[in-house]
Amino acid sequence: MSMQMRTFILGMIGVPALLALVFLTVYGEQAGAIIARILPRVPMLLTGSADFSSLEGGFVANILISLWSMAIAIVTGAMLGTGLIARSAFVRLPSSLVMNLLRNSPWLVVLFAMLYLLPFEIEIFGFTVSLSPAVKAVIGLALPVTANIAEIFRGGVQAIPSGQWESASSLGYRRLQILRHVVIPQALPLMVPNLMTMYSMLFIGTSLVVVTGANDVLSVARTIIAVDGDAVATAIYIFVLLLFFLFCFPIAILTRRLEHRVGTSHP
Amino acid sequence: MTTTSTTKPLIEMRDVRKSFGTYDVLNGIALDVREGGVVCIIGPSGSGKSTILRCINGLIPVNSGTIRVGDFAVEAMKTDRELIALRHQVAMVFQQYNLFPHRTVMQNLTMAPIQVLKENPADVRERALKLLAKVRLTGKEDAYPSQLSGGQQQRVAIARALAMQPRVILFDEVTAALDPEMVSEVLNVIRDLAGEGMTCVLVTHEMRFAQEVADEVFFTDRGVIVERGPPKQLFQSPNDPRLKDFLDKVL
Amino acid sequence: MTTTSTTKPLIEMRDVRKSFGTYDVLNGIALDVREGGVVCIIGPSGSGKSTILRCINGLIPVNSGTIRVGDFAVEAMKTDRELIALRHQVAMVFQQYNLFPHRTVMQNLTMAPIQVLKENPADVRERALKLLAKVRLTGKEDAYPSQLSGGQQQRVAIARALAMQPRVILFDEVTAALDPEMVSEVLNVIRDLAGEGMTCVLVTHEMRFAQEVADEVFFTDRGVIVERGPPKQLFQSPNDPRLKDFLDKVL
Amino acid sequence: DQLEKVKERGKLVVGIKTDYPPFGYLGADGQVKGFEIDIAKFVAKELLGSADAIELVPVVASNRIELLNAGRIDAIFATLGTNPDRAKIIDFTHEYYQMEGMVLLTSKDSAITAWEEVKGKKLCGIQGNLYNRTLTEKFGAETVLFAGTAEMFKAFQDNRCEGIAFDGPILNMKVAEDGWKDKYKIAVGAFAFNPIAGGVRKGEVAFLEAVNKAITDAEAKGVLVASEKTFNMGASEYVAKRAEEAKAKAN
Amino acid sequence: MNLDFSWLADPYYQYWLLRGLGTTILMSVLGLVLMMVIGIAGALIIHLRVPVLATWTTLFVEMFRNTPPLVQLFFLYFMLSEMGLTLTDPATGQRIPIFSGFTCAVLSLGLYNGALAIEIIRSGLLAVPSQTVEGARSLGYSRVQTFRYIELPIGLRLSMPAMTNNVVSLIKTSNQAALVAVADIMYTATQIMLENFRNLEVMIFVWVVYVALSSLAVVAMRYIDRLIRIPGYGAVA
Ligand SMILES: Nc1ncnc2c1ncn2[C@@H]1O[C@H](COP(=O)(O)OP(=O)(O)OP(=O)(O)O)[C@@H](O)[C@H]1O
Ligand SMILES: Nc1ncnc2c1ncn2[C@@H]1O[C@H](COP(=O)(O)OP(=O)(O)OP(=O)(O)O)[C@@H](O)[C@H]1O
Ligand SMILES: [Mg+2]
Ligand SMILES: [Mg+2]
Repeated sequence: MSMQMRTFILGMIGVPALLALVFLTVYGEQAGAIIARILPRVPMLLTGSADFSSLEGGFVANILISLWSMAIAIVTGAMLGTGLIARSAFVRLPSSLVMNLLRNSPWLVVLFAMLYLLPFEIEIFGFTVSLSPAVKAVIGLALPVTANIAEIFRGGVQAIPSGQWESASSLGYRRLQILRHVVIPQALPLMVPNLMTMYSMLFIGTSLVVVTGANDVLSVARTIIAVDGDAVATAIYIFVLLLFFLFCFPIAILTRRLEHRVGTSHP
Repeated sequence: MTTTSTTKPLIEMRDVRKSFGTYDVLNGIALDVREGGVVCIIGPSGSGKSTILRCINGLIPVNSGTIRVGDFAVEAMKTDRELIALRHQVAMVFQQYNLFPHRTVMQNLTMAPIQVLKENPADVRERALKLLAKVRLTGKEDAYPSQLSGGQQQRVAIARALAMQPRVILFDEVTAALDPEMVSEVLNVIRDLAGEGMTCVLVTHEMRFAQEVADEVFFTDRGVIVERGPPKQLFQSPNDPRLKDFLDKVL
Repeated sequence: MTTTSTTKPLIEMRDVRKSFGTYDVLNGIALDVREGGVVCIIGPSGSGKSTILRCINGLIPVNSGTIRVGDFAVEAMKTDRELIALRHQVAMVFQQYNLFPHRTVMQNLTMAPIQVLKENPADVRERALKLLAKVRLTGKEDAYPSQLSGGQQQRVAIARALAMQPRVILFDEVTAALDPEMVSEVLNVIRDLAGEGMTCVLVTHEMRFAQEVADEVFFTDRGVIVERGPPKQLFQSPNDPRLKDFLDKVL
Repeated sequence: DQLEKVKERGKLVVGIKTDYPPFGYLGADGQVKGFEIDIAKFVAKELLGSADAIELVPVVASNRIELLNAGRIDAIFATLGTNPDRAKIIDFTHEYYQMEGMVLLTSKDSAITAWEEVKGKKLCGIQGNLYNRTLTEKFGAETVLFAGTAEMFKAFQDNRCEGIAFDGPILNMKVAEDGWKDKYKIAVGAFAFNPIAGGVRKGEVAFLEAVNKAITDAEAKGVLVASEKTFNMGASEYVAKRAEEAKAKAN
Repeated sequence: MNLDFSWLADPYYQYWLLRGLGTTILMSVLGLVLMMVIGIAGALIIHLRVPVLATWTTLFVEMFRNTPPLVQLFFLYFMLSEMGLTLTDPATGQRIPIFSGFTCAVLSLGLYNGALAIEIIRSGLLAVPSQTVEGARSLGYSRVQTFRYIELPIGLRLSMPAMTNNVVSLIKTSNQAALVAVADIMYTATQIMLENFRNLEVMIFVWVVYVALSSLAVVAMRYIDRLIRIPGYGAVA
């Protein structure tokens, strides 16, 4: 059995067991009653609706927001990253400035800023697009992640030995052609684990979108605690921890497997 | 200085100087290679041998002097388009092979002609197969570089350079990274090429090989060509004390 | 088989077998080296030469067979403490030098004697200075490995091994990664050591050097020692066809 | 303008609280209810003819003004206290409730009887309450402020602070709960009253007028008095008085 | 858009902001110390495969790095007392939670970023060339000695770039502490914002503060990196 497989099984059993232990320590004999109380709230936490009727809130919202942010950030990050390795200082320096500013901004602050800076709706080509809190959350998270992805992109490209650039130039390739045909295909496998780690961090960061008024799992959890009383608070937080863990941990393991695979060469 | 050939040389370097920052690497290099000629450059490590080849290929710009390859004035080239035309004529093979690890042997050979020279893929493939036969690697078309031995990889690199149908090939210590047993495989391929009349410029530490195939040998030290001549003469009766010293150590 | 020495050998391997997973690397190696002897191991790449040295030094455990070094039964060693005692007697020098990049030359030499053997720092320093003089690197005490040429680094590595005051030194292709000019610097140091009576086991591709310094040469192929004997005999009248083939390619 | 837009849309979008019983909270059945929800629904009925022509958007203190000004919501009914600073940014509707701005909840055995005695004591509260500054500046208390009421109550129960200084209605309701009744008391009454009003975007005169008319109607029809009863808020003089006045005006 | 920063002139706000800044810095520094201690100890335990402890450390790492630090913080702040971790307040004689909001914030930063640090240091250790390790072993270094003298010093240097990111991440994450009433700069800003509604201006101010703090940290890390850099070794950065 591989090292990662062992860790995977250990984590998938051990961490939920640990959380269960905490749950039992806190509630003791009332554990059963508490479970009965929060069970009806589970659909709410997962989907934001009491009966799974819509899929716009709760944990589903965290997933959707993270996927959209990631999709946007990969595109913008690759563009910014190309700027970071540009030969011309006129492109490189501003890119690097933007990258550093975005990377050093706390996500919470960027999310707040989105809330205040972005209008509620914008007109593009005559269409009115409404910027719901979820959309603002997507943009707010995509911004700092863009900076991180740009760095990953730059790192990946620079990890390719200079001999590849040299030999491709001596075969007559131009700079962008080298990037496209020679360097990026090789850098991509190196970048994938980092991108996945980034996605994991982004997903964990979706717990902050509560500030934009998006109806994510943590907002729902706090509402429920306010209504149902703080007796259920521990149980709800444990449940939220478990949700995040069950989503992020398999990604982390997969990432590590890929990292090991990247160590070996093609094919 | 004397030139061994009487026709107009294919490659001609005159008073070429190059520095990296404050460090002078080439201090006035003069060198010529006739069409079909085979010349070797020898010299201690750091004396500028690789830099000479890089300059001929336009990979690095020079500070002063002229470099002519065929009708190209390399030192004056600025745009990508000019350089690509040059590199169509001047191929280079590196010590570390620098094959594209994410592509098969066949793709390594065909990529540049198709993507850079926009040649017809079918023609390129056909030519590539012939070249693989020439470097004795028929059957390895679909292997990846990592699945080949060092000697095999270096032969693929030579075939890749040939696939561009160049007039000159520059070899930079192509056997230095190889296990001793594999060296001869690669040298055999170069020997064949030289025999067929391909213009070759070799940087090498294989003195016996240089003696056997080269028309002329150049000895560089600290960025200048200290001595030049036919290999026999250079190796058996060196004039310059530095060359004597170098040959003592290496032979 | 014959042994060139009549005294009890310092190193003795008997029927040593080793596999990595299902791949058998050593298939019954027998080898002996007398105190003060200099033996060379030659053979094609992948034939198990490095593995033999690693086994002698206890860096990897063997599957079966016995390895004796002095009074140590290496194959039976388990604990770190036993292995450390062994490595005090058997030093090893690697192809890639393996110096500690974060320490100066002087620290590279003194670290192990002070930290492992708990010797007096002042004594160790003094010894280290002598050793640096011996490998002709006086004045480089405060340089970092990356600031030295390959040949210099390799000589530091040899000095570092000597600083442990071992009875045997194992050299694993110590010149393979070096530029040709630097090879002789390193070989000179080894030649001196051999001349002073240090027991040396060398894996090398430098046949001429092997011929010059070795008492005995072992030829390995596919995990067995195919032929052994004094260098003259082995090189000039090889019996085994595989050895003949190998010598054809290399010499 | 805004009024026409709402009518055209056929739906009133209102920002309400969902974690603030009795004003707006999530019931056990998953439905949002509360004093302000009743007002919002009544306004929808007046404007659009149906109490269901409404979209309730959960807001928190920190984002409600932004959502309003960004156009996400048409009006705020979310325990919005009037004050001159805020009036520069939005327009307030008629006031419909008088919030006891800050009462002090402590354990039964606490000796505190007046605001002047909280000097140097830790008091839990909510970030952004207008009177927090008075507490520290004037009475010298040390505030421990949370983002939500749940955290505030929990921290107090854990004895992280000696009392809770917060809006009257919510504390009155809390102290009547089982588990709180026998342990805690309202130790000090309000030092200020804060009128609560709805909020709309600045300059939407027609819309503001329509909403104001609806609020007055609601008061006249006794909706608010009934609502106070439904949500156990205790019958306040203020709401009763406003109802009387509205009725008088209507007649 | 006309920005109004006149609120910055309010001496009361100035006092708050300065105090908040002090709290943020202190919290970050203590968090960093804890993070490094956890990172090195954890990496040592996992790298040397210490029996039993290694398993627990792995669980710890996986749990903390795969869940939101915000929820972890809530958990530490509110739930530890539920689990019976309380002490008696000498002043009032009441049972109070053992950790104050500030302590919880420092702990949560140390734990979350420490879990990340373990991973970072571990990959730094794995990046130490196996030949260098072999060189040490052949000189008679024991496993622990090899770790102490060779792998850790080189591995830590190799992990500097990733560690710089982690340090910046810690500083940025510290603003979550406001949610458990730690009066850091974010907390102060929230209060100011809700009083004067100058949301954008206050946000800009806070943003500048964090960018300045992060940049300072990056510069400091670069400086340390330069101090301990192995001359000419690898294009690490
Ligand atoms: N891009 C560069 N920047 C700075 N210095 C360089 C650069 N390229 C080469 N040099 C320096 O120029 C000198 C000559 O380099 P060059 O590679 O031409 O030597 P060489 O004769 O090929 O040596 P070798 O036999 O080791 O390959 C060396 O000292 C090298 O360090
Ligand atoms: N740790 C290992 N795991 C698996 N296979 C190994 C390992 N170490 C060595 N081998 C394999 O064992 C064989 C012999 O290796 P060894 O390094 O001893 O050969 P060698 O004779 O020293 O070759 P070279 O001249 O290339 O150094 C090789 O095929 C190698 O791939
Ligand atoms: Mg060179
Ligand atoms: Mg070997």
